[in-house]
Amino acid sequence: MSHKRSAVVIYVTVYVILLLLLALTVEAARHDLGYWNFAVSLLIATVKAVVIALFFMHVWNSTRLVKLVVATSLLWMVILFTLSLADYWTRDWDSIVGGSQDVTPLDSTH
Amino acid sequence: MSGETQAPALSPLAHQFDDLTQQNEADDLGMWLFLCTELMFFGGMFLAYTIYRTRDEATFAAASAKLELLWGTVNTVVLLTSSLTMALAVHAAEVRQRRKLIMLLLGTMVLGTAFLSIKFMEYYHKYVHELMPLAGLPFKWDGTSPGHAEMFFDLYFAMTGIHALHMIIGLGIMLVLLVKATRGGLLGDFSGPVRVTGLYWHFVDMVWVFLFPLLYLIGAR
Amino acid sequence: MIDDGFRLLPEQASTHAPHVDLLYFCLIGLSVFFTALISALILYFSIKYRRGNTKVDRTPGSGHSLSLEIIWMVIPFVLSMGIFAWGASLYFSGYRPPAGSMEIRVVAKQWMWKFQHPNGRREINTLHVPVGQPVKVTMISEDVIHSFYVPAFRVKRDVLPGSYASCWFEATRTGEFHLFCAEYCGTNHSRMIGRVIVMEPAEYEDWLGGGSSKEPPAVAGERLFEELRCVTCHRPGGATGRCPPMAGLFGREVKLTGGNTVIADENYLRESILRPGAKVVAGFQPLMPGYDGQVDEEQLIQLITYIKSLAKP
Amino acid sequence: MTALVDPGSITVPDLGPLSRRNYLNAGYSVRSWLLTTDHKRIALLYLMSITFFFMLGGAAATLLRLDLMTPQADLVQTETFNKLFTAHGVIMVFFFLIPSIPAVLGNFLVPLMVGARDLAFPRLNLLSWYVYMIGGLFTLYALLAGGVDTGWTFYAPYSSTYSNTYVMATAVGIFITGFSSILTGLNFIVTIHKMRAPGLTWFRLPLFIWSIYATSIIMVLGTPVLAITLLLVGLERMLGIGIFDPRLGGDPILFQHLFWFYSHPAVYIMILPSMGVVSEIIPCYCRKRPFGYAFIGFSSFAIAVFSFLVWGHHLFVSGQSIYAGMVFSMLSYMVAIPSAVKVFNWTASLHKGSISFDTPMLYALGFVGLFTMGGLTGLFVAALAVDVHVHDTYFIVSHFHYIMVGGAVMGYLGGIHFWWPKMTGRLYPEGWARLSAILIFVGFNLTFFPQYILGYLGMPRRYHVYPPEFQVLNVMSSAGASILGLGYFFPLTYLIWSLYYGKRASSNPWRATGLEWQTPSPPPTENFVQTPVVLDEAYDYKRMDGQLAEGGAA
Repeated sequence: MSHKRSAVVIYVTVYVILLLLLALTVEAARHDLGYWNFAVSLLIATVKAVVIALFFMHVWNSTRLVKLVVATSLLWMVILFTLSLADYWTRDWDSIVGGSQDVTPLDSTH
Repeated sequence: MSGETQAPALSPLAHQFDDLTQQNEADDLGMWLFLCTELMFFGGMFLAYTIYRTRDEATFAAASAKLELLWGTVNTVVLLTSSLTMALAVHAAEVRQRRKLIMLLLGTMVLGTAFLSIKFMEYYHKYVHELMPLAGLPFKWDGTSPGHAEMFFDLYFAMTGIHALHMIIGLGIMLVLLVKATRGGLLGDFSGPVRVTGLYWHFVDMVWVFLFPLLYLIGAR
Repeated sequence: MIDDGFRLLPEQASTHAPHVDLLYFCLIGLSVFFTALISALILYFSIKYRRGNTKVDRTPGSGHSLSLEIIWMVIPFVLSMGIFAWGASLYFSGYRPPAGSMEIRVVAKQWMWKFQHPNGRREINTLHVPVGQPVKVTMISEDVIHSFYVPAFRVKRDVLPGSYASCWFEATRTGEFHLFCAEYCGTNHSRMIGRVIVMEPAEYEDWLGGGSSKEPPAVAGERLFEELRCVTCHRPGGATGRCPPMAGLFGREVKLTGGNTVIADENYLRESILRPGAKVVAGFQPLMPGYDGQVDEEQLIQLITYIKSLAKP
Repeated sequence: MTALVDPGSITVPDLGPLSRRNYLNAGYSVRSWLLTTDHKRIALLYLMSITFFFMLGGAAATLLRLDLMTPQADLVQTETFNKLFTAHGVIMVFFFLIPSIPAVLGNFLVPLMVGARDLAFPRLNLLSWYVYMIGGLFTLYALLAGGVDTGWTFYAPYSSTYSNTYVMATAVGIFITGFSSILTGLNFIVTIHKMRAPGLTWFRLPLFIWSIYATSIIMVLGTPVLAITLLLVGLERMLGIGIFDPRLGGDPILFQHLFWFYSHPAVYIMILPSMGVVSEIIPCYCRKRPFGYAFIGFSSFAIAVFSFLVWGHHLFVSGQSIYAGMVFSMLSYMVAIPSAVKVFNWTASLHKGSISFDTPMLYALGFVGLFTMGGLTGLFVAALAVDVHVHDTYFIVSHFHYIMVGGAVMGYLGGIHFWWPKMTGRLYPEGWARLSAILIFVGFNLTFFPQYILGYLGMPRRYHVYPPEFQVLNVMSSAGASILGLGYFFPLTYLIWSLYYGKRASSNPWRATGLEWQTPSPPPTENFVQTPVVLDEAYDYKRMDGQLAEGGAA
């Protein structure tokens, strides 16, 4: 019986935590934190996802194999993102190196 | 996978397995592997989003501000709640509480339907405000870079649309589960299908947890 | 005429070609060595240890050998890193035009190549270039992806719609060479071919002078600049205060609203003409209307060439 | 009585293999085949389907090679030519090569080799065959309705905006078939993890299982990315969602990234299972344990992982950042190392063996040679500056045919011959089989070696008309293709013949180790009468031959 009770308690606690995190992320997004806005919202989303995975999806007490599967899929996402963005984020380098050697900052506000 | 554990006979154990532990672990592993593929599937779209957003963050923020944050937040609450009811439904199935299982499955389905209804209402609003750049519909953008704003809405509809499609599939599976549950199935050792459907449902919830800040919150300030 | 005799190696007609070929020959040497090694071992073992041969020692060894495994991991690794470095350095120089390159503009479309020379002379599917002069081709497509490929120069670059791509070559001998479209682009992909005619510089100058009426792209760009009323805000003499100055802009680093910086290269200018709101220079309002759909690729090239010409002191 | 199956116990004579109950005579109705959940029957369903698609793709290739005998366009219209090479690519890649070894031999052998009664999810397995067939029907519809002309690579924006052929139907077909691949891979991974017989530890597994496991990883993690890519192309075509078309604000290179994120590893979906087959065949015909078992096994994993790090080498001339190009080039060389490890280990396995040259061994040795050549030319195309020259030329065509046909198909045919007695209970005619193995090897080299030269000379791929100086090499290639076609025709004929007239096979005609040989040929529906228990490492040929000798002496 205690197992049954505790499972329900955990689920409800997790749910409350998720709602609090949601409130937090909406509140944070309404303030201008510059670049931090994005970092904060992504961090909170990650925390929410981790909580869902660990408790609603029982990764917390799964076999090692399931944990390995989760880790592998995350690693593959990292591969997809890192190597694709390695292209996108270095495309401009071409015009720096290849364009001309006399790159000088232009004071745009004269 | 969810159907695999439904042996035709009275035994919960399918013929290819030796015992229930093996069967349950196989079911869970199978579902997790399927979720891996789902993750990579959404990963492609998240990558496209990242690339186009870093190209023009300001326009993406401005376009995001056109989404209805209130409804987005309500929908997040709805979906998180449905995850709770789903988790409780799995628990009810495992401890053989048939009435509870039926009620919680129904509750999850109601919440899922509510989410979709709100989503489609939002779509309709976008259509009315000419912010639905699909199939040649008019797209009106008074700010700068209409092209990049259009890309935001393209991604918005593609990502939320495919997410909604996953929810519809989930609701369909739950309908099957509901029928089985009303006939007295899915309890105790037979609860495998509820468990793996739960995994799927939580995953769909998790995708939304990321879609919400990426689509709704970047223009909130 | 293009030499159409049977051969096993393509002609070498650019400064880049012998370098690529040398790497190619080394790779062939390496491949032949390893293929021969594996084949010889297989043959030797097959004969020596054939089932019928009972006179051979078959006392089994341990069945594994860490040192052997390490050897045949390390040797390929070292060799391949060498090839990588060699190939990469050639690639790098192959795509970075030297200073003082002559610039030829290319617009590709299904299924033809359109070229424009610095003095404005145009041609289709035939490209005349002088020998001994680095030539940079800057290319854009009007529709799908094409690929500019001159086998004799060992040079290839995909021609994309929506952004400029470039490559360069310096021809080392006169003659005619194939130009192919290498990226599948629809029905007549295999007919999207042409010739590169390499001429003596003097001949090339003569050729440039011939032909029908022409207008250098920079001049045409200046005319367009006035026709499209760009000039009302972007006065060539200096800034009006409503917009950033054009003079000396090209190749510089520009600060944008939002804090990012960008190099004012051809793709940036192109985007700023078509969709000016995309990257607004810091300190200015996004006032300019977009010209998407109002100028075609060739006019865009002319406008950009004109703006480029303003960069020179 | 323990359920122990001793590797040496197969000397017990087999009395009338087909007279007893087995998976083939368990039912004769159409229903018993179409609704079967028996992995062995599903394997045969796949075998028939992929053979059909192979003949279809082969027919397209025949027409292409015939047309390319002359520089002009004389046999077919250019539109037709473009549709033919697209059909050839789409069918061969998605409907033959990717399902070939995994869905046929993998389906048949994985449960047998791990000592299980079936795969973990038998109904899912049947579903994946139906999914495959539905995808195939969509693609067939597209071909019959008028064809598709984008090439199997579907590069945007040509596929998403410009082509006015049946792109949607084909993309839907491939999208659906992708699920079949995902479900098969998932099924294998779960089976290999959860269904191994008692005592069958990872390091006692046959190397075929290691390679199928590595293949399954790619199927599960790669295929969904292709699915989303094709879905986005479809959305762009139907709804004007402009993710890839620059006119709609998209980036065509993003398509290439996403496409090759799957399609480069997909090459290893084709070649890894073949490597597994070869790792089974070589020990059997050398009568010894393969050299460096663990290195062959782990190199499969290494290939699976590295295969996901190298896709950008398809984009060296595409406008990808040249710095990213360098990263991808360096990573591409990483794949060379586990591939080299495999080749060296196979070669070393011959050392001190007792080698016989039966048909499967001929295919295996042919595989090693052709894979070596295909792999070494991989060094050419991974070298940035050389790739700039040979990219999108016949050099590439030749390179990947050496891997996919010289490698994957040789392995597939070797495997089909090796396990044919197990699958059907019949032996194939050895003389004919050896002849066709040699014909295929010779025909293959004649077809594709000239294409390396053509490619370096600069002949672009997907060219219908070409300059006259390329004709000699093209004629050589077409001549070789006719020998190759003949080589493929023979097995098709004599294997069907052997079903009716072939000699009955014993449970272990090659005296091979491995659990699949410990059960009758063809196996009973439940695979093993008693669940086997494994006490030893795989490939214990010494012990098996020793016991055979004792048995013979007694």
